Amino acid sequence: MSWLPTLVQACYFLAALLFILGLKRMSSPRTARGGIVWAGVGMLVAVLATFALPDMQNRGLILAAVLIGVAAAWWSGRRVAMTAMPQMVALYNGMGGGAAAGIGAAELVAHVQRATVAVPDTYPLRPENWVTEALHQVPAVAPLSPVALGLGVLGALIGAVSFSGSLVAFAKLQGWMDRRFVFPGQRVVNLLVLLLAVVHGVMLAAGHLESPVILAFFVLSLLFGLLMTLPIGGADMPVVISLYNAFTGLAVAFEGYVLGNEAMIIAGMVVGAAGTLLTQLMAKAMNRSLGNVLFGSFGAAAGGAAQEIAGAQKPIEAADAAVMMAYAERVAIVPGYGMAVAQAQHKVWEFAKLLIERGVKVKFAIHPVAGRMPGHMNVLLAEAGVPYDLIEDMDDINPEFPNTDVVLVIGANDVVNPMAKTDPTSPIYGMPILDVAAAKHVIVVKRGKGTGFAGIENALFYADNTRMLYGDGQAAAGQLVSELKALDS
Amino acid sequence: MSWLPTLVQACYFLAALLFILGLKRMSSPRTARGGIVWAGVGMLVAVLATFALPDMQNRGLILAAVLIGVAAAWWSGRRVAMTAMPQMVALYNGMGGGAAAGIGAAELVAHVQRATVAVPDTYPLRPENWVTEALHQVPAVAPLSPVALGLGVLGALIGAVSFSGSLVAFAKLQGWMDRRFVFPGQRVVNLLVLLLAVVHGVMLAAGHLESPVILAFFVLSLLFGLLMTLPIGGADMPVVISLYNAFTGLAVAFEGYVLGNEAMIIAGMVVGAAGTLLTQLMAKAMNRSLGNVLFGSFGAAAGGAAQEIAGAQKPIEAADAAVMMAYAERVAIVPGYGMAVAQAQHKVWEFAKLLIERGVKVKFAIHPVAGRMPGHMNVLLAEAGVPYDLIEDMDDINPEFPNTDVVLVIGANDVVNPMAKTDPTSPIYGMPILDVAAAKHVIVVKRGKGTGFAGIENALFYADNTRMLYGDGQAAAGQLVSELKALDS
Amino acid sequence: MIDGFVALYIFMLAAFTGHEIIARVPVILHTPLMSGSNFVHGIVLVGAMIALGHASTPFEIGLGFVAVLLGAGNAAGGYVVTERMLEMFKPSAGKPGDKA
Amino acid sequence: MIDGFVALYIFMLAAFTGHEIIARVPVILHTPLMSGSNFVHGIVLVGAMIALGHASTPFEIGLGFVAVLLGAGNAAGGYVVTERMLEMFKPSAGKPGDKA
Ligand SMILES: NC(=O)c1ccc[n+]([C@@H]2O[C@H](COP(=O)([O-])OP(=O)(O)OC[C@H]3O[C@@H](n4cnc5c(N)ncnc54)[C@H](OP(=O)(O)O)[C@@H]3O)[C@@H](O)[C@H]2O)c1
Ligand SMILES: NC(=O)c1ccc[n+]([C@@H]2O[C@H](COP(=O)([O-])OP(=O)(O)OC[C@H]3O[C@@H](n4cnc5c(N)ncnc54)[C@H](OP(=O)(O)O)[C@@H]3O)[C@@H](O)[C@H]2O)c1
Repeated sequence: MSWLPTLVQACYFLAALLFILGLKRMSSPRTARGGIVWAGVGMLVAVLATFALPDMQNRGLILAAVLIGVAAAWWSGRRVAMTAMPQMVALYNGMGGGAAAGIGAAELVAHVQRATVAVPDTYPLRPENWVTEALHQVPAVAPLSPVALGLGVLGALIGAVSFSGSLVAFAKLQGWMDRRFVFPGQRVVNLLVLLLAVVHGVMLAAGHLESPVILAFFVLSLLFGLLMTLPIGGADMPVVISLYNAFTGLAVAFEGYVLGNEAMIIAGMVVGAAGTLLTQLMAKAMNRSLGNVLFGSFGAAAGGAAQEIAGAQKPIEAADAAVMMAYAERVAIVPGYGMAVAQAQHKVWEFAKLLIERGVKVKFAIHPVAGRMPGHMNVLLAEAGVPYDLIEDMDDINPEFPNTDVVLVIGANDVVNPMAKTDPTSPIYGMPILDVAAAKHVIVVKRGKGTGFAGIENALFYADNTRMLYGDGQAAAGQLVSELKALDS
Repeated sequence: MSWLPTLVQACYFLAALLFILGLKRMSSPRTARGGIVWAGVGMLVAVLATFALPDMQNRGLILAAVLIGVAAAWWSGRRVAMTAMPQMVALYNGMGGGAAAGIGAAELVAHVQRATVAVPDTYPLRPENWVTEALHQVPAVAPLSPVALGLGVLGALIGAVSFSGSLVAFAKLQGWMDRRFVFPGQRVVNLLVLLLAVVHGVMLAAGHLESPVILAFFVLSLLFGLLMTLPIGGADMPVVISLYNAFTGLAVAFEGYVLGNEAMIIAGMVVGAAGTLLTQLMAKAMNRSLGNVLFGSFGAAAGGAAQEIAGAQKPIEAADAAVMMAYAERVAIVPGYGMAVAQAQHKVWEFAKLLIERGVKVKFAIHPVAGRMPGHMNVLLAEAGVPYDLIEDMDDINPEFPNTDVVLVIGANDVVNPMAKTDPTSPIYGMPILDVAAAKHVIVVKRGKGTGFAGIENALFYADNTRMLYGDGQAAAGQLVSELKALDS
Repeated sequence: MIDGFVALYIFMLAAFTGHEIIARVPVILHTPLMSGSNFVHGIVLVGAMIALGHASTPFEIGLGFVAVLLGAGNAAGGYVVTERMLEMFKPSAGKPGDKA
Repeated sequence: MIDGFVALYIFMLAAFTGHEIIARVPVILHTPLMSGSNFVHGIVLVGAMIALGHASTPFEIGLGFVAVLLGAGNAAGGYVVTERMLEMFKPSAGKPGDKA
């Protein structure tokens, strides 16, 4: 079966090719959907080829682990709500980082065993050792080159950080954890932990392959991932997840080098580079620098000064709101995270269609970071069937607000907060916002006085031309629909 | 000096990196200029590193050849006119293809020698052979793997085709050769020659390393490049040169594999892929398919039906033309190949500035394939100092022609030929053109009744609203300038 | 095992490829693309399978088993989530003329 | 010498890199870019130098000499021509605000 390794190699090559082509397609809206399928085929080919590798043991265990892992992830990924996508990405990404760290650990442990068992106990023959030897059955492991050892350790470090960091990100987004965790001297402690982890890594790379060092190395690495992520505010999580995504890619590439597997090297490196760039693009879209996201005082400032705003929120009834919009010429609808939570997109689109039938010019205005992930609102509106040409980007619609009669803000908060422009002490100061305050009238749908992701007050809700329509997003949209229908009959 | 090979390797790596970064910069107008410098530094590093390789012989000869080659190319490249750039690119590209073919030939010949000399003549000792042996001094050449041999032969084939093909392209553009060379059954002959070349290549790759086979292989390859290029019309040359550019890239990559030189592999492959795409983009810009360029009947059709056009060309004096434009509200200037030949861009810009001073709204309208290379007109106008905001692309200016009072066509022909839209038998039928006929008046500057690159008549010159201002481009522009100045004084 | 410089070349080229692919991606694709690249590094599953396939002591086997479990989760979960997100783009992409 | 599959990976990645770099280039840069990539494959000079450096018979030396000559011409000529063309882009690029 001398052709078998070549065939497996060819499969890996095909997989790498399909990954790249798949990612290429995913980065263009027209072809995005096919891209994931291409990449999926590549993955299938690579996994099947690996099963066919000639010198594999524990095939039953491998199959079991694969089936369990796939089943669990498939099930959870299928049933999770669209709004929970970011934390699921964090979770799966953490798993990948964990796997990479695990590979690194397995390599290191294998070499410890060889160093302590293999050489001294074979000759002279000592029957009392045969049992342990048979038990250990240590096969001849080729020693790792210094480069491989170094990269393996580095990959393990990065993978472990990505693992624990992603889990924290998951827990935060899932609401399992208080959003911020800050203590004095935090940065110094973090730096120290990282330094210690690196020191242990260097020891390992230098050949000190002893169990306590390995253990300390992994504990420190995991701890650092934890500590690094804890102080970061929830609003920055997508950026952080993207960063850990790039981390995992790098970890996979480095472990791929250790295993001599080019498909892993290439896929990992492509993701590492793509993820790094994507992280920067995301941070830019949220008007933050990466350094600011990781070490900034975003969360801290928000916790401090909770500004009081003069005036009161003025409520409005659904019937009045419906009438206002029914007789308006131009209406803009600004959806936000609340629409996603309430799953109100279908009702909102029903309402918009009724307005359009009445001759009202309706547009949807989408802020790039509305919701909890980039493109969140586009996805939801697309799901509800809103045609593309009614959806406007922030840059396109901002100049139109002064000519707009009514803006219906539904579940959005931070992305329409004028304090991002007026208040330099605000944690979101400098973020570009949808200029809805420039419109003639603003109607805001939300459940109560809850703050948005940044956890701050919003001057818009107290403005003279703003009316609050309290209630759950879906219920309120439903009311608007029925009031509008009542108008016509 | 065990660090030397590593240092050389590092230099090659740096060179590959700089090539990629340089090309990246060259593909964006803002950074283009720096790009060539980056790539140039990479080249310098790679060449210096190669001199330092430990097992090199003939260092003096190498230095001499490098110096002569660089000096000759530098000198010719510096003094050639801007209009002759495309043929210079063809020439230099052909040299690269030739070098790749030469490397392939040297490898093949080295292995022939080893096969015929090394084994039989050493033992038993035959003093009468010592002289020839000492002369030949064949060192132990490691045999090539089948893959390396195959790629080496393929690279040599492609390189040779690129060599002879590029030289034909050069000769054609330089005007040294009748533009077309067609005979019946040409395609069959070409195919036959290619087939024979491939057969000989396969024989070589299969190990038949005999001098006659090698000779036949190279002669056939060169012949094919010649035959393939001869029938292609001059207007298609930039596309063909770009294609040969990609060919040379591939040849270099393959020979790089034979030599185990990754910098060559990467640089060659990057150029191979980039050149292929660029070729397609160029063909698309000229509204042709690549297959049509290579095997199409563009030239043939043009040679055949020389349509007669009813009416006569109506001449105009420079003084009248100057007055017409001086009192116009909007003037568009359409430069073409003739402006490049006449080097009239400075005078044209002087004229345009005078018009602008008088309050005339002047625009330059650039067709993407005006001139003899993409971007030709932009380069010339930029050289003359025309600011960017006066230069309009075809798509932007075409809707504006109906509102334009006078269009000054200077040395352009094919790109303003309305028959591309009206006459399905025309060889340029389907090419998008500048719609100057829609303007109120058209003034055409050319020397006489010469045709453009496609060699066909142009109905525009006979149109009712067209006047011909005969003369060399630079002289005519000069006349316009002095007439305009005379008007004011 | 591939040697140092060749690996360096592969690292470099893969990094360029990844970078260039993402270079001009629109904001609305950021999340699906993050998820998609998350799926792609699920190839770590292959590495984990190799690690478990070469494990001999119980400890190594346990480690390998967990690694395979995690890697499989990364690959399968990444696929499902990405597929679901991109599914949403179908209706709008279906009407190419609609874009304003 | 690098082995078959690794070479294949390098070929593939380099091809992607080259393709992606050119993917969205404006028409006016077509010619300088053609010339620039023409310069880049001037790296063939290095190969020719190695061939001549290892040549031993007069015939091989002659072949190598011609190859180096041609390679040097490719590299130097490609550089000069590209540099001259891109030089032209300086004045307009110098006024970034000018573009309509
Ligand atoms: N897109 C991204 O990539 C991304 C990722 C992470 C974070 N972020 C950040 O998230 C924020 C997004 O802004 P946003 O304006 O979309 O949302 P937001 O600022 O988080 O505000 C959401 C609002 O919706 C209301 N709401 C919640 N559930 C609701 C329901 N069922 N029905 C009706 N209203 C409901 C809440 O008020 P009540 O509680 O009073 O109802 C809340 O004020 C920005 O700060 C952004 O930086 C964005
Ligand atoms: N840009 C590219 O990439 C590229 C490359 C290769 C080919 N092409 C092809 O080249 C053509 C370009 O069209 P074009 O309109 O720019 O040029 P053209 O069709 O070649 O016409 C040039 C005209 O300029 C006149 N002319 C020549 N020397 C002159 C001088 N010294 N003073 C004044 N006039 C002079 C000639 O007429 P007289 O002889 O009567 O003066 C001729 O009719 C297209 O067919 C295109 O497809 C383009």
